[in-house]
Amino acid sequence: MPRLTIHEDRCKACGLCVEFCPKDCLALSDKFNPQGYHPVELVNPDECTGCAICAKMCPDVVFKVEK
Amino acid sequence: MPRLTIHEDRCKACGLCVEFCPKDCLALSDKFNPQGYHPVELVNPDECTGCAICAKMCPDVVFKVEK
Amino acid sequence: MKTVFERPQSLVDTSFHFCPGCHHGTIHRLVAEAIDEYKVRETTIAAASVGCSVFLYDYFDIDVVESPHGRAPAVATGIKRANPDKFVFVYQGDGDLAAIGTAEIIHAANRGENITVIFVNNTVYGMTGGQMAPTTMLGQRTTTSPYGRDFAQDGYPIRMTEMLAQLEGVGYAARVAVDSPAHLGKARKAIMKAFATQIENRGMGFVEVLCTCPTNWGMGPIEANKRIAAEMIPYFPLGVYKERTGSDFM
Amino acid sequence: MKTVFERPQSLVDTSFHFCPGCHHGTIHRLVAEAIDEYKVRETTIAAASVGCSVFLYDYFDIDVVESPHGRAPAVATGIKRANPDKFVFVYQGDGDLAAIGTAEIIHAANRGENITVIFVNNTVYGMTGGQMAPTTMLGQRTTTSPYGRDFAQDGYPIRMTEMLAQLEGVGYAARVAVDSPAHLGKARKAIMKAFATQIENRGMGFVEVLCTCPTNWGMGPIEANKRIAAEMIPYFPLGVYKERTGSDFM
Amino acid sequence: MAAKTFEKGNVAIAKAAVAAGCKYYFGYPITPQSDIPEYLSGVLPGVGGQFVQAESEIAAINMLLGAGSTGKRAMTSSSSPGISLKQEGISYMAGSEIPGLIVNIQRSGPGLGGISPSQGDYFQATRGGGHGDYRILVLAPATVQEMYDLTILAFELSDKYRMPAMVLADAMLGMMKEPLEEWIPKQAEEDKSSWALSGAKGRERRKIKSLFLGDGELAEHNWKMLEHYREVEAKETRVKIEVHDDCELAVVAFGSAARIAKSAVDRLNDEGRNIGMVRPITVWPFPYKEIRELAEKDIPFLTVELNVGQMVEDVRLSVEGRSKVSFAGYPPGYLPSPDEIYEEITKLLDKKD
Amino acid sequence: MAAKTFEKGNVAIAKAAVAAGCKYYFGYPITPQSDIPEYLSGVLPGVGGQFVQAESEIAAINMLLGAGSTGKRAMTSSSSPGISLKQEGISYMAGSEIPGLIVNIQRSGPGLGGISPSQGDYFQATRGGGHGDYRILVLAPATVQEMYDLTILAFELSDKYRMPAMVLADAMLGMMKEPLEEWIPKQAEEDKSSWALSGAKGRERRKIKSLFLGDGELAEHNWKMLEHYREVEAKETRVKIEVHDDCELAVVAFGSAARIAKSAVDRLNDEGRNIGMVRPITVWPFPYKEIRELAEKDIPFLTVELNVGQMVEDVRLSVEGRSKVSFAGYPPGYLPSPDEIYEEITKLLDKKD
Amino acid sequence: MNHAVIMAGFGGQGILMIGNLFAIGALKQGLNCTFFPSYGVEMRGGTANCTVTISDHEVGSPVTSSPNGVVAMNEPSVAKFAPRIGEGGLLLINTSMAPDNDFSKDGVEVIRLPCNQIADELGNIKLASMVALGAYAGRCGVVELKFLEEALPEVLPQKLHKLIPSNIEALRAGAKRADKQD
Amino acid sequence: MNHAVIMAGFGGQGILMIGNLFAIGALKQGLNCTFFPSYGVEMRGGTANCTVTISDHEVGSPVTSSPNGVVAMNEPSVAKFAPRIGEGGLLLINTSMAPDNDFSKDGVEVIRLPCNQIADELGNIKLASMVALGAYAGRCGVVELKFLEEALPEVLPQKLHKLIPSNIEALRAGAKRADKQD
Ligand SMILES: Cc1ncc(C[n+]2csc(CCOP(=O)(O)OP(=O)(O)O)c2C)c(N)n1
Ligand SMILES: Cc1ncc(C[n+]2csc(CCOP(=O)(O)OP(=O)(O)O)c2C)c(N)n1
Ligand code: SF4
Ligand code: SF4
Ligand code: SF4
Ligand code: SF4
Ligand code: SF4
Ligand code: SF4
Ligand SMILES: [Mg+2]
Ligand SMILES: [Mg+2]
Repeated sequence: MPRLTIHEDRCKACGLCVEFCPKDCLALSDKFNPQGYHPVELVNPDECTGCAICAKMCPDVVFKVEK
Repeated sequence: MPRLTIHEDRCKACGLCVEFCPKDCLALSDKFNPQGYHPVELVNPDECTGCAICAKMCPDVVFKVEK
Repeated sequence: MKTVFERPQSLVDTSFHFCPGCHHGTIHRLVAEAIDEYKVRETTIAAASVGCSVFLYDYFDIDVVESPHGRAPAVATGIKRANPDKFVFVYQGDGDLAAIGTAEIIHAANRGENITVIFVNNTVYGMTGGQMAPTTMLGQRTTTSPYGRDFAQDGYPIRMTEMLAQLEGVGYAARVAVDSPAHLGKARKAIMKAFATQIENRGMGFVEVLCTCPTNWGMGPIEANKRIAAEMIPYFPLGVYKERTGSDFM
Repeated sequence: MKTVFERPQSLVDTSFHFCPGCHHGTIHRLVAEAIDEYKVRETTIAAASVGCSVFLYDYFDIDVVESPHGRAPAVATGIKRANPDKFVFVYQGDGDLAAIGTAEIIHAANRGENITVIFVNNTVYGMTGGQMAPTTMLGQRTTTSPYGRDFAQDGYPIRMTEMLAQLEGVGYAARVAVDSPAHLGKARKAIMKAFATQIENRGMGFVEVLCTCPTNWGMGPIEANKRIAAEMIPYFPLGVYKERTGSDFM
Repeated sequence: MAAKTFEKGNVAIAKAAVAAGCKYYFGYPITPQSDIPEYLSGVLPGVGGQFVQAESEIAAINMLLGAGSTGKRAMTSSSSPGISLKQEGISYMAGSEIPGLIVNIQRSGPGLGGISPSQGDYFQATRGGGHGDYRILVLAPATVQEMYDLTILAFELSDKYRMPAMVLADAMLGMMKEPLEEWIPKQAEEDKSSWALSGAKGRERRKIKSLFLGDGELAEHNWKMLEHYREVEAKETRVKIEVHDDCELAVVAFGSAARIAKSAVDRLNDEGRNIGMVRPITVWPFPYKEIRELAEKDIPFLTVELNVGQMVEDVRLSVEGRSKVSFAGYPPGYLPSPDEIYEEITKLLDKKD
Repeated sequence: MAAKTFEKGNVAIAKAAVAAGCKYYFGYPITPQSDIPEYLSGVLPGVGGQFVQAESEIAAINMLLGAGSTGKRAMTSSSSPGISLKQEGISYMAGSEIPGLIVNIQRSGPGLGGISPSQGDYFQATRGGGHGDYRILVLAPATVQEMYDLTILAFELSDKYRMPAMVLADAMLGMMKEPLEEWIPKQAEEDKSSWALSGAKGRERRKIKSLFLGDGELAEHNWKMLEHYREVEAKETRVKIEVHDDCELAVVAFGSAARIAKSAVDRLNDEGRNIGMVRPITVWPFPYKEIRELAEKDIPFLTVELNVGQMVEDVRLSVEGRSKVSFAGYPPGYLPSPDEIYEEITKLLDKKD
Repeated sequence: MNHAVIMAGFGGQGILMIGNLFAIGALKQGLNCTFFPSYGVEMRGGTANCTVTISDHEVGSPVTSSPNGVVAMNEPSVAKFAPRIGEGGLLLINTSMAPDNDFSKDGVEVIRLPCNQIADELGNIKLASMVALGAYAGRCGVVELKFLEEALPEVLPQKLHKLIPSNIEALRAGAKRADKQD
Repeated sequence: MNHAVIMAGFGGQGILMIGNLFAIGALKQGLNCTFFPSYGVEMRGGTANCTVTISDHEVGSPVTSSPNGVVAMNEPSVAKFAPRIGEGGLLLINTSMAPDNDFSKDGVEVIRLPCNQIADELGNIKLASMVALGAYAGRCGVVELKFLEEALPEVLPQKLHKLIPSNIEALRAGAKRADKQD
């Protein structure tokens, strides 16, 4: 299974990763990060293919993807 | 016969009119004008057709042409 | 396990000051990837410009000098002429490059300065609060075109890549976008080519990247991202406008 | 007896300071003829530039303001925007328009300023003693390109008419020469059209005139005149690059 | 009389321009003055005017030169780095005797500096940052109301003396809001038909220029300008002087520094001291004479500026050794509190006592 | 020691630059300084350097900023209007502490003015025509030999103090020929490896910039620069003083004005008067202290300038009322003869007597 | 009397609006007042702040390095501005956005109020900043609540005028809760 | 001693060359000297002039409004510069190019010499300016002819060095003819 590392503090909740994940694995959480945003979280880890589209679309380099 | 008026004092002896006159009517004179140039003169008045090519080519608006 | 994606090495490990969803971050990352790819981190001197990307020197692990607004291509010319062995790039916004810096980019291009130019077109002056830029779309409302940009008053948005591609001194010119995975791939490739152009001494490598400014467009990040394909690309067509191979140089 | 040719009325009856055989005089005359033809002498405000044509205000019987080097299109913009009923033209050399004034001409064109531009390209900085201009031909020796202009060092000569013709704000763009009776006729026509473009509110009317500078080319007037056809026209092709009819405006 | 509104300083300038009948604006965005073009881009089209966003500050000043040469009231505005770029154009306008308003909402320098308030461009404004011997009118407001009032005055003086005028404010005055009372000037605009370009109809053609190549012609032009400047100095110097008999020390400050200093002075006077305040409203012409007169009464001065020492030279040139001149400077990136200036004054008084 | 050649002042500057190891020139043509780029365009390619004719003076100063940020000796040159255009760039270089040489061969102003000699840019050079609090080194040669010598010194001081340096000459000094003795500086170039950009290899990355947004950061930067300036003032002020005991009057003049004035002073001394001469060689830093010391001896001063009064302010700031300061100004378009200055001095002496 | 307060928080929290309201309220009360917003690069990254300075004399500096009070709508604002508060000052912390903050400083009174939560209870989370302002104003006493209420129509855009009653409610709720704190 | 002379004429008449020669000659004689050419717009329209200032002290101004002498190689140069000559000054008029000129001024000595004609007689009309210089130098006596002759190799471009003898001849012819005038 691919490993997605999410640097939550860096997330600005723009939603681009959520929008572009082909497997709908991501969603914005309810909590706040120190910047005041609701950071993204992996809600569907099993579906994740490690395609790294989320990582590439993220303007804030929040993800690391391994597989 | 066409009438060519040459404002000699304005001539800078560039020779463009001489070069382009289709009838070879013009030449630079030996005398000096107040600017220190040898102004152009009409040496072949009979050949002049009043085509005004000399006047148009002259950068210093030396000629007036009537016919 | 293999790393499929990680932060490029030459990108300092800190957070960007950019607004949520702003493409500047994405473009910074792509440039950092090119620096890593060509292993030029230790020989690079960049000329930062003035715009939302002014803090470039905080984000790249390289030597940087700050340029006055619009003058980065001249600053880069000075660097490169005095240091032909260094890798020199500039990163400029559309106000910076297409307005105040018009003469500098055109003449650096025309002289064939061997530098790489990343041109970030977000159709507004982002940093100063969203005023009209020469690239602002017709009808677009900005803080200084409150009734929408009007041709009769302000002219049409200017297409810099087309203009520069004509100049002999430009070795590579392309317009790309980063609004979709597919466009991103091409953008990455274009930036790599613009790097290679300099490394191979083939004149200016120029890449225009269409970019969002959700804040000053008054849009959410997703909506802004969609505007790129819906409104910008039709007027600013993507593609490689010039790619000179070694032989037709000179 | 009919007058076939005489000094245009709006040309002050005085001698030019230009060097022998310099085309500036010819071009001045053509512009004066257009002023007479369109009867705009009394409504014209010109923005003079800095170059050998700096004394324009001594030669035309019209109101003139002097512009800083390269900035005439901006000065003209200010005049025209505040006085849309006046006829406004600028007359600029190639150093003035294509080097220091690059941004001003491009943006006046891009905004579609309704002004007329006479651009006199003699491939050098005439007034300052013959330094290299952006339009200097490859190989041409000037006081600052003593070994001849070299692409690798200085880039190719820039073609402004082609560049400006692309911009939507330009209603008319042509390149002409005055080195032969035939070319003169076309030049005259082009200048008339550039005047008409403004009068009919169709954006910028732009005419590039290829021009000799016998003094700084180190040539006699006749030889210089021949260089236009022999060297310049092949690189700077004559022709009308753009002519917008009323309907395709906007 | 209109009710007061709560307005930004920048907007006060823009509104004053409209009230003064200025219909043409040429400018390029820069923080912290962008409210001015933003406001005017909305308003000018509606009054038959033109708002042109120039491609650069250089283009903007030259558009102003063009419009001004036709006698139309027009303006540009910018902030420090942008004003540096306008120096060639300002020198041309001065040399060609073309009126026009230039607003400088000063920010921090040198270089890119920052966007916080500063008075670092005093020398540039008053000594001519451009080349050659010339001066421009420089008005230094200290409140949002003065941003309005002095903008109108600047247009009037500029037209009257055919020289460019500058409103020299800063980020503090530009960005802050205060109550503003708007008013419309009653005075008719100066008649410019005797010199402005309008097409050579029924009269000799006109040349507006700064090039003078005839023997001695330029020297004569420069002397003529100097005479003109002497007249302006005599007639148009404006200064607010609050100095009472037996004044222990007078603080000299303009614009935002004057506001901050004033609080300190008030506090000291409340505490029973006798501290005076001198606030130049025109910084060119500078109130040399007025300050010299105070110096002759042996009043010492403390000059307070948001820089490392610029106007203090003018104070010293006024005083010329007649009394003591001290300086307290606060370069940008940091704004002093009235308390700090209070301390500074107290120190000086202690030394004296 | 090389034989003397008969050389133009402009060429002397260009040759000095090459002798100083300057390999990079960036500039835009303008009369009366074009000999400098013309000479260097022929020579630099042969010494492995680069001559770049920029598209404008603005581009040129920014190319200099770029080259200077990498620690390379480089220069630009221009004349008055062109120098006005460089003001933003100069402010950036000063704020970013980037060395580099700027030559101003002054011509007539304001505006397009003319191409005759002038000293109208003194304020611009010494007070900062750009925005913000900064100073640059300004050296004022008075002979063709000094055009050479001071160009080399300017490079050295610029490197040493990491600040831009200007050679402030004029059309007279630039266009005239005089005997010149060329020499090569022995001193090795300053080591710039501790700050110059060269690629972040084996060390932390470097940022050369003037933007400081942290709280108080910019104020600190400005204070640091000021301290630096104080050091330069203490160590690098240069002035030629020829004043003897019981001096009746001292003429203060720099550059070409000093040459003309000197002839008048010599004539008066030949006639048995005791007239002194003070010639600032650095006009920033200005010899305030030296002039003040003379003023303390109650020596009156006559300041002579080719403008309507600029350096005279610095003289008055030096003197601060200690003695009398008079002024004789000759704006451009007209050059005074030594005889006229002779008359001027005589008039003053008569008044005194 | 000279009272300078810094109000700070994330963009979108209505910071500039409550700053303006406080200022115009002060004017209505017959005091002198200046309002100084943050601008330019400071606003990138989604934070906003402003300084309101109120005086019965002419106002001197509209900005300050040692405010009399701070309204901190989130954690970073506490961190940035609270340490600058002078002796005898007042700090309001919106604990909804800075739950674990335990800032304290000698001579500084701290009000901790879960403004978002209170606003939510009032039926509109957007009223959080009004709650905060009400609490701050109520406690420091420089501007009376009634003048703030009077100023609302001038500060709220026309289309929000229908919300004036709920804004008043929020101001009052804040004042009341702050009052109860000690 | 301070001697300032303006030399003026049409472009191509060798004005700057004789100015330079006079200057370097003065240096060879051990005097101080400056040379100041006309430049820029002044040179458009084909005229040229220069000022040579010679002194046994340091030279002050290299330009002057009242020269000690003028070498006028054509009519316009007489008109422009002759009136400026100071008391005791010397004017050389090349009558070949200013045949009808009858300029005179109290205290100014005028030499009228048909330089082109004399040069033509010497076999090279281009030597007219050398004739003029010879005449001027001979008459005013500030620089001895032999130093001018010595300076010729430094002023003439290498390829014209073969013409040094004829240049010397021209200088001498000028000096002789000027001498004979009175
Ligand atoms: C000489 C000068 N003029 C204006 C500015 C103000 N300014 C800073 S950034 C900027 C424009 C930014 O727009 P852009 O280049 O499009 O970059 P973006 O922020 O959109 O990425 C302007 C006008 C300045 N710093 N210097
Ligand atoms: C700001 C500034 N830079 C430079 C100059 C000097 N200058 C005067 S005219 C000119 C160029 C003239 O060349 P061009 O425009 O081609 O006109 P031409 O004389 O060839 O007709 C230059 C560089 C100036 N006057 N102002
Ligand atoms: S790696 Fe691909 S599948 Fe997994 S979360 Fe990211 S975008 Fe979705
Ligand atoms: S794209 Fe990045 S910043 Fe945006 S929501 Fe996803 S992780 Fe957060
Ligand atoms: S009018 Fe024609 S034919 Fe007559 S001289 Fe002129 S060119 Fe020759
Ligand atoms: S073209 Fe004109 S200037 Fe030239 S020779 Fe003929 S008349 Fe004279
Ligand atoms: S203002 Fe626009 S360009 Fe700047 S960071 Fe924000 S979204 Fe990006
Ligand atoms: S220098 Fe050249 S362009 Fe200027 S007048 Fe002479 S020939 Fe014409
Ligand atoms: Mg942008
Ligand atoms: Mg040219």
